[in-house]
Amino acid sequence: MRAFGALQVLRGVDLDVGPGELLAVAGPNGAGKTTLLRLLAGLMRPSSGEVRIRGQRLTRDDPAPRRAIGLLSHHTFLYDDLTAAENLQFTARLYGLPDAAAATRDALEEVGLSARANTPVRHLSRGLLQRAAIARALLHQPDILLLDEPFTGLDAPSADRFRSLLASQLARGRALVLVSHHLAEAWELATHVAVLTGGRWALEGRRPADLTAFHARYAELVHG
Amino acid sequence: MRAFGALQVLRGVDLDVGPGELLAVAGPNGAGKTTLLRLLAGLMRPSSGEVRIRGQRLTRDDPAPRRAIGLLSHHTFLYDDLTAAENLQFTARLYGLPDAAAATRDALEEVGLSARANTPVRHLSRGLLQRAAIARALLHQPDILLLDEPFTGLDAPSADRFRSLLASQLARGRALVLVSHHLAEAWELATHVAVLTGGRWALEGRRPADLTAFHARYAELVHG
Amino acid sequence: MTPEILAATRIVRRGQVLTVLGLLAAAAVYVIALFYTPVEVRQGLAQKIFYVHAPAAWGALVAFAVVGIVSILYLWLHDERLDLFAASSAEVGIAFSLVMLTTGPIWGKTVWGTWWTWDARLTLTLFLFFLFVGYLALRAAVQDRGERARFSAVVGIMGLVLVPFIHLSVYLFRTLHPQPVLLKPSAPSMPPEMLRALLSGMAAFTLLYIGFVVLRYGLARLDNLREGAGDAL
Amino acid sequence: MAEFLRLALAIAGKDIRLELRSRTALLSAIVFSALVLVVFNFARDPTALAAVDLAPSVLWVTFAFGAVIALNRAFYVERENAALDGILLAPVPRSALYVGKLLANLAFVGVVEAVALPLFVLFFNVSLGHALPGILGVTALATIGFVAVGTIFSAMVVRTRFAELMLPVLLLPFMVPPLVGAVQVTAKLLAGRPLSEMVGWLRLLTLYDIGFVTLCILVFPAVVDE
Amino acid sequence: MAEFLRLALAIAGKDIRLELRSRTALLSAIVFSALVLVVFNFARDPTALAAVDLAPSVLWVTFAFGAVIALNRAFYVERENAALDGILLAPVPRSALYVGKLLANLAFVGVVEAVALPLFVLFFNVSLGHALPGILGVTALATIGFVAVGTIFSAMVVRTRFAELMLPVLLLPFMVPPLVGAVQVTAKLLAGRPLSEMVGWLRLLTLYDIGFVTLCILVFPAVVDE
Ligand code: HEM
Ligand SMILES: Nc1ncnc2c1ncn2[C@@H]1O[C@H](COP(=O)(O)OP(=O)(O)OP(=O)(O)O)[C@@H](O)[C@H]1O
Ligand SMILES: Nc1ncnc2c1ncn2[C@@H]1O[C@H](COP(=O)(O)OP(=O)(O)OP(=O)(O)O)[C@@H](O)[C@H]1O
Ligand SMILES: [Mg+2]
Ligand SMILES: [Mg+2]
Repeated sequence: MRAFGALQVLRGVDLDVGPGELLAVAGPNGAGKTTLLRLLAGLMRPSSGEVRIRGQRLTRDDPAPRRAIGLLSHHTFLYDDLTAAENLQFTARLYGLPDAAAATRDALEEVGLSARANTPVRHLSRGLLQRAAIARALLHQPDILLLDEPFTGLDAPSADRFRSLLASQLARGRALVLVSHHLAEAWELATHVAVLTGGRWALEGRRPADLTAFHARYAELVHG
Repeated sequence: MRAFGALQVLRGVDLDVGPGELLAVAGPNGAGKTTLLRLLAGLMRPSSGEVRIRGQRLTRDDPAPRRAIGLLSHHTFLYDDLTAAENLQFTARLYGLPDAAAATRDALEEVGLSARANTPVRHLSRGLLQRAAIARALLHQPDILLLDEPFTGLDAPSADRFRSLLASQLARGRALVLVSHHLAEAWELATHVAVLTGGRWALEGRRPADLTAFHARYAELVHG
Repeated sequence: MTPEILAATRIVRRGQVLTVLGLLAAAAVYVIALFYTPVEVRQGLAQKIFYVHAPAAWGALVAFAVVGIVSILYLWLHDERLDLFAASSAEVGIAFSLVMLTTGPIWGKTVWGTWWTWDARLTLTLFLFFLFVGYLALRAAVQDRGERARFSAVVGIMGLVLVPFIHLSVYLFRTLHPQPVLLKPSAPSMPPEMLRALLSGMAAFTLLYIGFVVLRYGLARLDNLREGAGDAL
Repeated sequence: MAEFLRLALAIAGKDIRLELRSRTALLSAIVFSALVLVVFNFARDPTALAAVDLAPSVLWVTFAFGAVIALNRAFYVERENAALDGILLAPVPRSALYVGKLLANLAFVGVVEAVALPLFVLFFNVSLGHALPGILGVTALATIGFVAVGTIFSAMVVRTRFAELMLPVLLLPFMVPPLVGAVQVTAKLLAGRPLSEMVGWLRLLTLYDIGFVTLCILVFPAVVDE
Repeated sequence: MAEFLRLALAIAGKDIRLELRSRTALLSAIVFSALVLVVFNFARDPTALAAVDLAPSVLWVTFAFGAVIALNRAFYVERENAALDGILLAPVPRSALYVGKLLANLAFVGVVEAVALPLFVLFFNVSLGHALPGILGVTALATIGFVAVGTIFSAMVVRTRFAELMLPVLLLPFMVPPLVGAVQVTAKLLAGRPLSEMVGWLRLLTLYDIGFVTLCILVFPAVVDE
């Protein structure tokens, strides 16, 4: 449960995601999806309830479990005046990666940003910025990936590239939570789907085979 | 034509959009779409070439023609510490609208944000923020609307509401330029389509009937 | 009328009772002070202000100490009520320091012939006063409740640690050069009636302090609950 | 013209709402000035310096401090979410934008000054008496000039491409005259000197204000527009 | 421990690089310090005041206010794109974050002081000579103290409305002990007094540094973490 002052945003939302699973979360604006991800990432403390990673509780005092988490948020977490490469190198240091330079190079390669590695991110276009943000989130190879509308601003080919990236993450047994308004974008990859409305699960379970049927179901759930 | 330092972003891009027309622009990340809109809006001056509104040149010195332009950009242009209503009222004053309060109320109503009118925008969710930005761009009833990925973060129902809003704008003889990576989002409304790659028109003209055929064409043009 | 609101209103009522008692006590003490204590030889009637001044100063110092201690508790327990309590104590402390900072100079003008001297104790209170005005200013400038609580707790604790340093520096600063010829606040042995009056004055102000804080705390609780009701809509 | 003023006021109003809305703005201003003055009082070694000799410079350093702090943030608020683009997009003459910002900064600095002056009298027990009107006058003159330049300065600092050139530093010399003039005049006023001794400075301050406000209005578009 | 230091340095390094890219905070701080010195220089009526008596106070007022301005911006860079969340998300002990910020701020304030000191010598033609090492020493001691406190406050202040006045309001009371100490020691150094007269102050300064750096490290998590 999580409240902002008196405004209760999440109520009795339980979820658990196992290795190799992708939980796709949909829901209307203001439903609490981003808040949920921030809670899972440990950026907020739940007003009540807790978050566990491999049974280990996420607390303020012990930084170790945070290494397992990667968050792609509405914000890029990038410094506008640093280049994409500099931003990633800084992140690599934060996570104490052995070879920052190599990790940076690979990550930029994976999202197809190598050509712009040395542009200050202030001068990157939105889609390129989003790619840099993705690279930052994946840089430390987290076991748990929390993705908040990750396809925002990506053009078709980079969206495809990103999907195959996610597939490889799942293959490697990573646990993914993906928030999106267009479930189609990740439908094939999803193992589970959930719908959040007014801070509650309206629906949660394994992914049904048929997307259009699900859309209909979603519409009636959310818009009555 | 527009260059950033040595980097030429737009080359010989001509377009003109008449009243009641919607030009949908697609193109890969970094193609120059946003730059193009900023040029049209007069936020940047072209390194060479010019922008005319009803034959009147857009210059720094004469503020009048700017009244005709509305821009929905990647940035919201909103002050985080002011509420949605306060932000719109300020905008209304900037455009010298006779009745700021009424204009604000209507605009918030149109995008379905009335309920959150008095929340500081810092506390709005992304989709709600996008709605506020839309309200701001439409507030002064501009004749020319420049929309940069306007559907970003909107949930299905508000996307529909926004589409009907655009339809009514077209009906009122407004000229629209809409940039998007998902042309499907506005295909029905578009009268013209254009594809920008590497700062050049790869394709420009009236909207073909068939979207899927266009997608194929687009793919070969851009990635082919 | 949720149970919380009822509880809060009950607290407010208790606060009101205590405050009234405190005021009565203070008044009584002052009557005694005026009529049943000897007129001080050097200062004449001016010295009577002392029975307000010293207790007020005492109350202020207690209040600020409480803020610091409660702040520590807050960072430990993260209970919003502790935060509200600290805030209430700070406000009352400021009220008392204002009394002290006005009665003090008035007295000073009569006995020292100057409104102000950079004496250690005076300066110390002055800075404490500013510090806690800053504390309240910060509270007003932060919107998010949790954040407000955490920030002001930090300031409260740091203030507690600052006091000895300011005292020490002001002390060192003063001992640089001959003390001002005027005499500084320091209790000369006083006749038993005076002492009794002073002590009962302190007792009265302590009671008053408790009354004020409880009252203010209850009101703060109510505000919070109302504000809450506001957002929820 | 009315239109122009309306726009300037709208922008100033927005800034003031953003900055001064917090209920305790005035309170903070009081504490701020008081503390600055007290710090001076401590910084000075009482054996060596009488308060009065320091008075004018202390007063003006306090004012300047308040001003610089205000200016620091003047254009920063326009940066988040590219709000400045939002204004540039609107049919607002750049000069109106500048004047609006100038007014907001003057309001801010004015509050600090209004608060600092009485406290200054209290702490440094200088008796203004007859000097008061003069001091108010010179304060207004100097503040306008100083803040006018400072407003441009802050705009440049925020537009990073200007910060990259060390242009703002070149502005430094321009900020000196109003301050120095103000200090000189204040000192003479406190010393109860005849007006004749100050006219030179006063004339300078006036010319400076007229000159720089105009100049700033003219160059401002070049600072904010691409 | 090595790990801890590595992280702190990574953060400090990042801040310094950013500041070098767009030197907004530093610039206004330096400009202001220069202004203060100029004002005092012109304001000083040579017949009334010997430069030497004025020198220590002026020097430290300049340092202190320059520092406040530099610190005002310390955490703004972490705000754009929620970069701070990015750091909090990483397995970085909050104390390392604090120390990193502290180091960066010390660097900035150090630069301001490094610029102000020569100007000061120039304007007040005091000959530091043998006093120089001592002055550098006491400067370091005092600066660490108030920058340590200023760092934690600047982290709070970015999250508040009306931030620019809030920092000095909170920070100035905490600046008093180090400031008074520094002024006194500087005065004695310039007067060539024996060390014995300063030990009291030096002890105070050292205690203050140790006390507050420790305390800040302890309470900092409460500032950044929910
Ligand atoms: C920590 C704050 C303060 C405390 C605890 C305090 C306490 C006292 C006490 C106990 C006395 C009585 C001692 C005596 O009879 O001489 C006293 C006297 C006095 N206080 Fe304060 N005081 C404080 C602050 C102030 C302030 C801020 C002023 C303002 C100028 C002030 C002005 C005086 C004066 C003028 C006297 C009379 C001195 C005399 O007896 O000659 N005090 N104070
Ligand atoms: N810091 C905050 N303070 C107060 N309310 C907040 C805060 N952050 C979010 N909210 C509110 O909490 C609710 C949920 O926000 P959240 O961002 O989780 O929605 P969301 O599901 O991500 O919506 P969207 O699809 O638009 O991103 C919204 O009503 C929002 O206004
Ligand atoms: N201020 C700037 N300085 C330098 N280069 C810039 C600047 N703004 C944009 N660019 C570059 O110009 C190119 C076009 O940018 P633009 O934002 O127009 O692309 P876009 O078509 O909008 O891409 P996207 O689909 O990702 O939004 C990009 O390579 C970008 O890096
Ligand atoms: Mg969201
Ligand atoms: Mg774009």
